Amino acid sequence: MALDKNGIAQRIAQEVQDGYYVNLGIGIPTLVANFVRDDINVEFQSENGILGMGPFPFDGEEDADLINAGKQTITALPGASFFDSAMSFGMIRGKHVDLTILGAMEVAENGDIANWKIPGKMVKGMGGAMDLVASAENIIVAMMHTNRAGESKLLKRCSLPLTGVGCVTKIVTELAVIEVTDKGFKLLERAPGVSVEDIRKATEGTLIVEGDIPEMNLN
Amino acid sequence: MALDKNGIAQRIAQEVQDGYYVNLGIGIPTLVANFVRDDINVEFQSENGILGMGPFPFDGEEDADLINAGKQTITALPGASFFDSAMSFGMIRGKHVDLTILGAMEVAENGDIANWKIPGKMVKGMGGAMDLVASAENIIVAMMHTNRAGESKLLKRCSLPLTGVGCVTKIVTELAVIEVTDKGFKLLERAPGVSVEDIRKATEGTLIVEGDIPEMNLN
Amino acid sequence: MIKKTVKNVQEALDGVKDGMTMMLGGFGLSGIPENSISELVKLNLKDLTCISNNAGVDDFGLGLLLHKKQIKKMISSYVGENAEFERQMLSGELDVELTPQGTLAAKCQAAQQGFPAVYTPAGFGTEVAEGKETREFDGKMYVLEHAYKADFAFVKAWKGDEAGNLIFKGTARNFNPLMCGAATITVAEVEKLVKPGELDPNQIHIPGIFVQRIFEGKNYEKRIEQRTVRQK
Amino acid sequence: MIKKTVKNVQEALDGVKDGMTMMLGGFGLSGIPENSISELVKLNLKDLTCISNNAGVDDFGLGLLLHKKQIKKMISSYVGENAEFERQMLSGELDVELTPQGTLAAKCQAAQQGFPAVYTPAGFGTEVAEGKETREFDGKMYVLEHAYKADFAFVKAWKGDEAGNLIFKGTARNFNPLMCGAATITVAEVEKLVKPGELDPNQIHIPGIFVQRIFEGKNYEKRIEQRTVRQK
Repeated sequence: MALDKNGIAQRIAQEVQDGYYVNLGIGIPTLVANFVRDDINVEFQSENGILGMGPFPFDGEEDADLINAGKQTITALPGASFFDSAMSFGMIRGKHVDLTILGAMEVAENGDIANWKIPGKMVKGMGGAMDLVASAENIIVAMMHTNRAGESKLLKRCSLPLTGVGCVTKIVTELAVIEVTDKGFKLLERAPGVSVEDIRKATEGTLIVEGDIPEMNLN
Repeated sequence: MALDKNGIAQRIAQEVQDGYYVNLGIGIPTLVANFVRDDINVEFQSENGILGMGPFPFDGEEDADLINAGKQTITALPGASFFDSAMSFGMIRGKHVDLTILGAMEVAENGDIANWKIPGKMVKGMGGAMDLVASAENIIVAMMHTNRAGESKLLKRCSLPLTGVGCVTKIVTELAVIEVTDKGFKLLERAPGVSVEDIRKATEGTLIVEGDIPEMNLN
Repeated sequence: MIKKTVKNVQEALDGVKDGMTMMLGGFGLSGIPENSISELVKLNLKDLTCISNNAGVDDFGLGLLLHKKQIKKMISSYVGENAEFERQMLSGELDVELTPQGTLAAKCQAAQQGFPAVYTPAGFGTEVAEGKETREFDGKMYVLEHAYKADFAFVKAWKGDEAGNLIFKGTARNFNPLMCGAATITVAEVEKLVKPGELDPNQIHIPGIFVQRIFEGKNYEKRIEQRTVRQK
Repeated sequence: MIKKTVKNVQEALDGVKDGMTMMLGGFGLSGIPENSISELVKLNLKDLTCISNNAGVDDFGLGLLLHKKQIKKMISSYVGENAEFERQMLSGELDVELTPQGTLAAKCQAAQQGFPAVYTPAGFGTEVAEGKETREFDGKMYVLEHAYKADFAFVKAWKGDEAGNLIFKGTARNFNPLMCGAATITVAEVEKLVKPGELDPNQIHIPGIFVQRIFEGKNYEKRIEQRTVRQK
């Protein structure tokens, strides 16, 4: 059975290791924070200027001066710090952030990613995504395997304007965990009850399947 | 009569205008602060990280964490701020400092300055001087007209390794106030009792004398 | 101490003209110079180029200027919250230059600090790098991005003193400090204006040398864009 | 919260080796990492390259390392307070690279923030620019200066917390914040180490992400180089 958004977030949370500084994008990535093991120490960075981001505030305690990159009201944990946008992207560009998790419209088998523009239709802007993908060395994409029209988002080559080139290291979808390798999309894990064939059908790019592909362990 | 160091500082203080941020170098420039009119508002920047530098502390109130670029203990005035060295040179490079006053070993008639090195003999380093002279648009040199051997320090061309090229705008010595122009050293004022001929003799570079040269007014 | 106080927002905006380039601080609606924006709307300036990370929402922030079609060109990283913006952009009424957020920050700070340009990896291989110089350092590709130039910068701080020193609050800091001194004239509006000496010199985010005019703003709405809470 | 505390200076310096490149904060003797320097002396490391604005005085700060000839190469902007330094340099025992102070700051900060190089006007037309790339922007000439690389950075802060967040004091701040994160391992020694939450997140000069190890230093001498006073 394919995962829901929370399932994708839950699986990605397993990639978060003790001592990691993590930047979470808008959408599914934001949910990852809810599933990180509580026996490890992790700090979340939001590129608008906070390290040590905490959960949403209690009702009535929202502060217009304390938001995340998705413009949501948040809180700061003990040990947090605030800083300006130059310092924030200094952290990112300087490779001090260990893991970046973001959404995508398309990912290509060479690691290219497109997630900011549909020419003539949708132009919201890249925000901090281009900085993140150009600098980070550990980039996980959280997305659905196919778009609303049922077309694969894991492509031989991106059709939309790129956000970054050859940068994605891993993809987690409702169907699979996939590593981006020199030879293409390498299938690492299947969602519970999802077959390799299901994944192959939903993947336009080269899918590398070696040996038995285990099911994700979401416990 | 030629000026002493305090006299040079006193004359330079007349160049300081209301609303100026001023960077003072080590030596005679430091003395300038003592002579600035008290009916104008000026802030002194020291490139090690303070804006709004005040006088030396009272005996017993020295703080090792509060020094100027000459490593002297200082105080901070109300409205002062502390910052790191990148921000400090950001102010300088970004032309936010209105006036830079520094010493020199040699100045050339094209505005070149040398003040950091005597090959094989003395190598203390340039400190912040190269940044200051490369960025500032209003640079006054405070120095003696001749060196200890009696040789002119106002030259056709600098003989020592340069600190900066074509940057000095004005020179105040114990003998004269001189403007650096496209055509050479233009004599603006004489020290009290000093003749144009005295100044000419002490100046190796082209000295431009147009009309009557007034005496400095040090009252 | 060099005094930077002006009486009010009218005096603070003295000299603004049609066709000027303006930098405006803020991320989303957090930390935006509300008073200055209101005055720009009132003055009905036209043909502005605005450098700001976002473009407000339809009825607040820069959205107010967009609504009155005062903006000719917008330089931003993300404009997704503003339907009128999207309409004007897709119809070609509005010229838009989308810039990666970190690049936007770096270009403002470069202007503040006298760096002519910076090399950043952001946007390499994408349409953002088209027509720009690129270069390899240590096996990685970078794009050369030039410092911004602006006539006015409008920033909002939490506290400020008469010397122009600024302290920002929380994530309302964002682009505000980087725009100070990046324009010919920097106008800072603050929630609380205090006397010199009342701010700890060790805690000042932006020294007054980067600010030309400062005033205490009025009637801050500080609108929250996405109110997200949890239950007790 | 990611904990950065180490027990003591010995643990903080774990992994230092002969021949390494070290950044050391401080301006003159103000804000120097006294504990780390003492330990480097004790460990008797050799052939070090040290990046530091100054080289201490004969019997304090980096002068202690120079005295024991532990330094092979020194990268500084001003070394005038140190007679032994001048002797070693003029005799050729010590390799010296003199760098303008603002350039030194920019090269450290570039390393911290992932900029490969910066264009600065400092040193153009002087021997500092010899062999370096120069370039004109808007009619002014600039020198391309590459970011520094270092194995360890040793910095000294006033207060720090277990998350590695740092607050500096007065002009002891200087190069310290810029070196954090500019080396593979950044070691911060602080006068006062506190629990997370005790520092105001709005007043932190350097977020802990730039610091790998932090400890509370001991026996700070905080020597004053030029004691200048006025009488009451």
